[in-house]
Amino acid sequence: MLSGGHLLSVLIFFPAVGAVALMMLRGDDHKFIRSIAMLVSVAEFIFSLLLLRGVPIGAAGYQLEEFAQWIPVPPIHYHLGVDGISMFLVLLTTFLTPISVLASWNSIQHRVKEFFVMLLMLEVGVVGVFLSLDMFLFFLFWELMLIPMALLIGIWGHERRVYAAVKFVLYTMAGSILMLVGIIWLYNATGTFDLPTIQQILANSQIILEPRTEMLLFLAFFVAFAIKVPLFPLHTWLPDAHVEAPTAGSVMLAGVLLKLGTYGMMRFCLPLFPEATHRAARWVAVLAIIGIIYGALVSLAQPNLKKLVAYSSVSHLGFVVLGIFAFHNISMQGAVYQMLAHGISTGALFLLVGMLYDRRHTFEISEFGGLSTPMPKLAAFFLFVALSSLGLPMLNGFVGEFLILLGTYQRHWGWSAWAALGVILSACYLLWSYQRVFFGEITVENNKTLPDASVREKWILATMAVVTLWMGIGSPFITRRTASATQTVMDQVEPQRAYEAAAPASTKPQAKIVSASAKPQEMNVSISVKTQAQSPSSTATAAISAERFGIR
Amino acid sequence: MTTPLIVFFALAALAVIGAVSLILQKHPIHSALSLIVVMVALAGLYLLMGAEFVAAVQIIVYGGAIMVLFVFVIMLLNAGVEEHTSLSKLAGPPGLLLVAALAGFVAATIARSGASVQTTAQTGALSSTKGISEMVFKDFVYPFELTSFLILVAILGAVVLAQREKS
Amino acid sequence: MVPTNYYVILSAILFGLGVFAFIFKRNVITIFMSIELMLNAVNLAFVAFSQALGKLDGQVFVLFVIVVAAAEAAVGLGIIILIARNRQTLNVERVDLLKL
Amino acid sequence: MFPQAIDLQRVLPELIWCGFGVLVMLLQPFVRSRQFFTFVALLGSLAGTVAAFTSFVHGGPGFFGLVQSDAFSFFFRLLVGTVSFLVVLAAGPYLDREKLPIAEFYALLFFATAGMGVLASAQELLTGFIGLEMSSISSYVLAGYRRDSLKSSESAMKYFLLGSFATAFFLYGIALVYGATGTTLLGKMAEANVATTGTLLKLGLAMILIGLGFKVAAAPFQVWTPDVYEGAPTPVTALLSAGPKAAAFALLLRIFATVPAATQYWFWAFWLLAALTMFAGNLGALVQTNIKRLLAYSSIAHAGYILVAFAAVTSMAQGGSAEAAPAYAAVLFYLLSYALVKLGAFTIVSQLGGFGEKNLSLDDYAGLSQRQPFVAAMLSIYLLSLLGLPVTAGFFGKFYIFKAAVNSHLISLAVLMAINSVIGAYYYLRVIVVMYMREPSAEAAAAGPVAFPLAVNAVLLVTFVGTILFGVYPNPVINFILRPDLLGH
Amino acid sequence: MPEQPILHSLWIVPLLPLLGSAVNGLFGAKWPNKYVTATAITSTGLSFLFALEAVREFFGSGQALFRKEFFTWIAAGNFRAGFDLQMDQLTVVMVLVVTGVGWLIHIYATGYMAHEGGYYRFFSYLNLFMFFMLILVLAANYVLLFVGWEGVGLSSYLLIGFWFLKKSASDAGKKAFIVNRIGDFGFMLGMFLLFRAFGTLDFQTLFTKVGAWQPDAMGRFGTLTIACLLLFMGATGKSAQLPLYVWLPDAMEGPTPVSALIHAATMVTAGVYVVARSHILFTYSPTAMLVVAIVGCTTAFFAATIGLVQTDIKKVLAYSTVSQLGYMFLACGVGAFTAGIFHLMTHAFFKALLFLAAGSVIHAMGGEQEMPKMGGLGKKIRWTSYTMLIATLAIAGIPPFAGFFSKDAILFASFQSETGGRILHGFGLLTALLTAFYMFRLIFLTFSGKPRFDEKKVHVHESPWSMLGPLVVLAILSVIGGWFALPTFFQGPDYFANFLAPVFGGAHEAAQAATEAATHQLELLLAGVAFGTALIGIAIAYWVYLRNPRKPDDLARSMKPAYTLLLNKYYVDELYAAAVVRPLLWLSTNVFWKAADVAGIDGTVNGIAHGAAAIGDGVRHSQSGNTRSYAVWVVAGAIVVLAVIFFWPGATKTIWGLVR
Repeated sequence: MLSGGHLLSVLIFFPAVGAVALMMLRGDDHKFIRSIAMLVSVAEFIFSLLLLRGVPIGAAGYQLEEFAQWIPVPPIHYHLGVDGISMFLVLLTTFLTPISVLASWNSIQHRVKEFFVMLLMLEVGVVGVFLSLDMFLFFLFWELMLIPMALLIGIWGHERRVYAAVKFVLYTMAGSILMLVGIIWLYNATGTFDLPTIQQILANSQIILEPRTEMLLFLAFFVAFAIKVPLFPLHTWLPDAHVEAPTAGSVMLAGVLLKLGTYGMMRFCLPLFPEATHRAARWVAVLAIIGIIYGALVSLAQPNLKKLVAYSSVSHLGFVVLGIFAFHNISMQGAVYQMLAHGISTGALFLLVGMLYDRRHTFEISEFGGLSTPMPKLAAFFLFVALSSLGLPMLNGFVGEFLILLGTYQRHWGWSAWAALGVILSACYLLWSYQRVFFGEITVENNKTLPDASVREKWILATMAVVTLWMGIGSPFITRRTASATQTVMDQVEPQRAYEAAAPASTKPQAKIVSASAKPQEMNVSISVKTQAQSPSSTATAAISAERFGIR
Repeated sequence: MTTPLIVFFALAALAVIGAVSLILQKHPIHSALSLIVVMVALAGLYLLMGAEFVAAVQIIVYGGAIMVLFVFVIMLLNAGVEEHTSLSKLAGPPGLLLVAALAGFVAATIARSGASVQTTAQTGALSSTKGISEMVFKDFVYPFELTSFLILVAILGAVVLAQREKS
Repeated sequence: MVPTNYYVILSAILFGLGVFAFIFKRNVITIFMSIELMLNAVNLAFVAFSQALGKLDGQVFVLFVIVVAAAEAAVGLGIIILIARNRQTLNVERVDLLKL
Repeated sequence: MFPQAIDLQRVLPELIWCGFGVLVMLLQPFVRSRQFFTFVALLGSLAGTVAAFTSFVHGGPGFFGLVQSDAFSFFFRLLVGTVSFLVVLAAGPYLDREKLPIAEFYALLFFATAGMGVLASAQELLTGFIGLEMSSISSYVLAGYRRDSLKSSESAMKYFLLGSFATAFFLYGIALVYGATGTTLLGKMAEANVATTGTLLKLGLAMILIGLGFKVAAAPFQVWTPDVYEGAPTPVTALLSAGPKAAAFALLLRIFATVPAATQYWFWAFWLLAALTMFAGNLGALVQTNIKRLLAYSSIAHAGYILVAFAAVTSMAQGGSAEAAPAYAAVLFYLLSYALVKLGAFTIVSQLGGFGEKNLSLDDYAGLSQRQPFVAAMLSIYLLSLLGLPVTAGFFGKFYIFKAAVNSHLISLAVLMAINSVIGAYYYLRVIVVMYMREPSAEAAAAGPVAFPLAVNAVLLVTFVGTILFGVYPNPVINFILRPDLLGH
Repeated sequence: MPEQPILHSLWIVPLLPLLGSAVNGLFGAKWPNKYVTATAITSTGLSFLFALEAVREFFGSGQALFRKEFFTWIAAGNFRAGFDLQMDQLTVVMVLVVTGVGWLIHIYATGYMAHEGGYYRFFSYLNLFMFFMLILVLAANYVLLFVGWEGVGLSSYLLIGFWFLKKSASDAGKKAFIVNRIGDFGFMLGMFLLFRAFGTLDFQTLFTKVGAWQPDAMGRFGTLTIACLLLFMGATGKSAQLPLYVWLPDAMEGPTPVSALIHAATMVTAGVYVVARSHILFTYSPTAMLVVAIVGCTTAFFAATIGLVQTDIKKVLAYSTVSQLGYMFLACGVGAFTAGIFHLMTHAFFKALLFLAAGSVIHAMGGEQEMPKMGGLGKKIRWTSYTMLIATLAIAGIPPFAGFFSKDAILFASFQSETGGRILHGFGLLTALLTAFYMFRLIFLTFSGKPRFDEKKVHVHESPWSMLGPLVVLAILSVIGGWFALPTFFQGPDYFANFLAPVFGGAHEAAQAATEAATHQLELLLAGVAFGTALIGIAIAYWVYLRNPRKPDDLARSMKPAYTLLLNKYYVDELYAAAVVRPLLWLSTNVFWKAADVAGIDGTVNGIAHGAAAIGDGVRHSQSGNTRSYAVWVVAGAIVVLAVIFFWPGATKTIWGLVR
């Protein structure tokens, strides 16, 4: 029943092997340790490229599955699999890890060995999360990645690192433990931890969760993910964690860990609890929009460059969540794309901020100013990345945002309109901070003699820039591969258009729009037809949800 | 009011008085003596219930050995009148309240559940020491043997704790 | 004939008094005595029940309890001596090095 | 001829342990070599543990049903046997360092172990009581083993006074139950007619619960735990936190596994005790600065988690013991993982404590990861296991308990437990933070690393391997404790 | 090899400047200026030539619309945005203007920027702008157009802030980008709405689909109206119309060639282009049309008034640009897209010329931009002054200069339009008057009269030929640029209109019909009126600034409030700052960040933590260390257990058992 060797296992455990190897090494030969770490992470990246071949375009369902009995009672399996979405997230991870290794080449000077061990262990955890199809396994990796991250922040971080690290762990645990309860509850309902099986069972309505239970389960999962994302009211761990973390930590945190939340929503919340998701959608969307605008405004106010970037990710991830909960396959695609794009551009931003820190040992914007005179190259890269992050067309940020807003607009023009404000604001805070950091006369004396980007840094930034540009122009390469996966999610969450009934009362002009145009209805029809075709089982659920919405 | 009842009440009163005086006495010795009084009273009650052997053991082991041990220790440490500190806030009125509640509750519950235990007792044949010995050495031989080890532990413990340090 | 209940209630009272004594005496030795008092109450209950049930095992239990009491006494007094030696006091309230 | 060989065989471990206890006592005047005694002690505890197998193979009731040698008792005998074995290993160096007599220690340890064994196998209340007393009295003495240390003696006194106080309750409970049912055999009690003797039985069971609740340090009976754990010699603390607690839980479990009345009456009590205990333990630990005390509080908290599983058992056992099997499994597995971890942690603490157990405050652990990376890593692993993070036994332990709780629809309790594990995370992390994220104090750095003798390392190795192994592959244990004839019927 | 090689690889036209930009950006830093110059000039020049060739081939092919999809750029669900380029008559005009004028300005800049630092940077940016602008005009769908749209915004940001050491410069750049973003916000929503309604954003398919709809009635806000208005919002941002015009005057912080290229000739006309491009949508929504017309008209007048009193030579030109753009929108608004584009083209010529000439003046004055400090330059820098005079005549609408024809076409069309035509026309005329006035004010202040500067300090000198050459070329264009429409005055055809007919088909027909309807006399009359007003304006300027130079100050004094109001540009910037910028900052800092985030949410979280710690301390203090207290605890526990076992719900029976 299973195809394609053990590539996924290799991907998960190869870094672990590397970490163990590192542990064996003597602690004092930093250069050697670094190069080994680099070697391992690059090799990992190359392995992960094999995924591209392993996941054929347009193939629905999970590829390269691995399935093995692990624990008899309760039946827990070692079940791995990859689809379009997770594949690219894995690629993102494996791409950012060597970058972070390179980024911490000189900035990490004490306890080097431990540092890289932690970095690799983090990679293990993250990749594991993306690849595991057994809920228990998923949770295991989910928790596993916590400690390396916490240590990365707590040991190699800045002044208030301990506070930040502990805060990070506690926040995440608070969510994840509840998720554990949810997982077990779901197990009691379905008698298995195997994600695809559970999806089958729920989709075929062999088991029908009554609305209240479903909502509670949904929340159990959602809160955990929302904390990771982080969604608006649950985001306060993020600024601290980011500001205190070392550059590599921030890169991994912003680049990958935040995506775990949105990934989880796509993978669990939507497919497993469609009705609950629908009922929650409008509130989630509101939170997401608040997050977008609020995050942007707060970063507008930040005197601390790194905090600014941190808050900006609150804003950007808000887009992703919105895209997911708009239930439109375009916005869903956009969400996936935005995850990747944000991973790259915000990662790059943190790298640059880190480089500035290496030179001046401060994040205070007021400490900088006029930096493009001493370091034009760095300034150029920074501008480039900032532009990609504020969604300039032909750079990666645009595609995701555009698709999200476009898709969302098709369902809820209001949401989209509000969210689009974030596009303006992102320009405001990024350009303003850029001006304060790089433009004008040099105000602080010891900024005059700062060295421009070193060769190593240039390489890092160049790679990032190339990827940014490529993602901005060649997006179909990715979207073609994620299409079927997102479509599957759509079908699972949206067996029929019951949502129209539950949609928020549309304001006047929208009513007009709908009336004026015959098109959207046609689209809906086509989609729902496709649904019928793809998952015959869905009709049953459709009926159920229909009468459930009738009840509501 | 039958004779046994009178005897019972007398002994019960004695026991309770003894217990109360154990509490009221300031000097440990006096407390010890009042405890002995309680034990003797209880021995009497055992007799009343026709459990001679237990009564005898009660007098010999308890009243004899154990209490002597107590008195001996008191003498050894020549403990004086106990100083009446009350550093514990809890062990003041609240403690009193709680204890009263507990004792009252237990007693009341038992009193209520009186019906459950049948009140008629077959004296005589039952109270044969032989029977007891049979039980001890047959049915309950395992715990009995264990108690021997328990005594060992006690001895060992006493030695370990009380022996004077060489160093 | 005396109802078993009377005995049991008496035992309950004695037990209560024992608890009371445990809490309200300060002298370690006396406190220990109150434990003995409680054990006696238990014994009374055992005997009463055994007599009521017409079974002997209750009385056997009493023997065990007495043995245990003896053992405890030995160890307990040992500990008390230790305390007295280390602290020059028999007042439990003065023995509160370990707290919070 | 009575008792038959089979009876003896079914209590063989206890006999061996007691025998070795006597042996050690007898040899004490003649042999000076401390290593010798350590060797004998190891041999003894090992022998007893091995004997557990034989008595399991020839399982069944013994001594007219006073004892029951079944998978359950086997599991606990194995557990306490291993615990005592490890404690012997850990205590050897400790006793040498503190210049304490060694033979008596081992003898007492043996008797304590035997007592626990009895508890694990007792099928009759009074036998259980005797076992309890054996373990308790020996542990009173062990707690005060550092005679001239004020703390040690004080902890002995408190433990003794309060312990025997609770024992009296337990005993009174037995008496009442006996009065209500006319028997102390758990098996027979099952037949007793609850309807007629309801109140009395209920009172008796309540008293028993109080007595045992004290032994397992369930709030609000937990008050003694921190003081005793802190005062007692650290290896003894390890023993206390691992052994007697497990044994007491064993008796508790057996009682209401076999006595329907208990199952019926105890549920809400367990619910409440669980909640109280979790919070008391975790909140108390939040503010501790003495590592021993911190671990003591944490062990209270873990008792709370286990009680959650008990509540689950009770609410499930309504539907027959088969239903409750997973919950039993949860309790057993948790006790196992917990015992391993606590042993390891306390061993490290005792070793780092230094002569007279001076270095027990968190500050003494500052920057441990740099002075002694491996020790720090070990300790972190144990703490993470207590915290319940993956690839440690603690994770599965917690997972099974959650599962049990959710299975029996105790969602509220599960959520409380979740909250508590987050609180717990805080102070466990605090220790890790201190070890990894703070620089060592000057004198600590000057003092250099503390030597870890072979024996101690052995303990660490065993506990570590156990923790990780059961954290990755708990199957053997789970399969074993999920067997239908766990309680021998 | 297809028969139209260049047309079929149209991408080369935009790509060349991009290459130039990339090359200069990456390697220019180390190169001497002449290499940089070479790259820049050749890349843009070649692209101009290729554009010409492409146009030739396009006409050769004789098809109405050439369209080619090169690669898919974004694809998701049923949405596709491709890198698709198209060419039709409208495109032809734009492409030629952009590349042609752009090229000239490049040449000019080589002289103007010769002594500036960051020479390579400048040309890299300038080429980048060319790239994006060409994308904008060649794009075959809204999304790709949006790429150019945002791209030109970016390059204008870069170029305005070219002298980033000056805070004012970088501020202006930031302002330009952000204000444009506000417009883009609307533009994006417009796209979304169009996609929602039509399921595509390709011009071709979309416009054909629109055909199937019936137009929104006047005053009805249907899909098309809203879509048009949203698109127009984008246009206002990009083309500096009310209320989003504020960035353009500040944009004069940039080097003058930039002002000429971006903020006069090309980028700012993008808005007009978009409206013209989507004219089908607009014609389907009279409401939107009216809005466009009104906004355009108002802006034209409004900006002109401000232009009256500005003293900075470039500021004057800036406001005149805003005003002229207003004309173009007015034209579109009244359905005369042809006229709009016509004016766009002529304006590109003369406004570029004006800026370049102004640049040359500034160059001559050694960086001085304040007109009060100039005067009497006419004799010293003849070429500059004459070319500038031509441009001024053109903008003032003096026949036969280019501006006259285009402006006249607009005024005529507005007069014709049935919705409020008279009013629009009236304002148009008034604006024409003002334009003529302030432009000649500029001329007089700058070139005639006595020098008002220290001749010893400032050595006025004519600019090099690299700068004058473009001036001359543009001057010629500004003269002849409007002659396409010359025949109309002799009942001849309007060549320009006919040329654009394939694009503006419907709209053009309407215009034609109007023309037929209107008597030829009327047209001549209106032309005459326009000419007259222009002359009046010039006359006033002459009278005020040459005859009696005291006059301006007297006027200023006599109507102080109005004067100050105009001088401070109606305080619009201050208004925005007070109403939007500062409140927003204050809100984000004090409310969202400090209050909500730090104090509110984080405070709550930490509060919980502290609460837990406090309780923990309580628990700790229950450990009094006193055995007696412990005993009490045990007793309390006993009572709890008993209570629970006996009195918990479910065990109530026993309570009654007790009390009974």
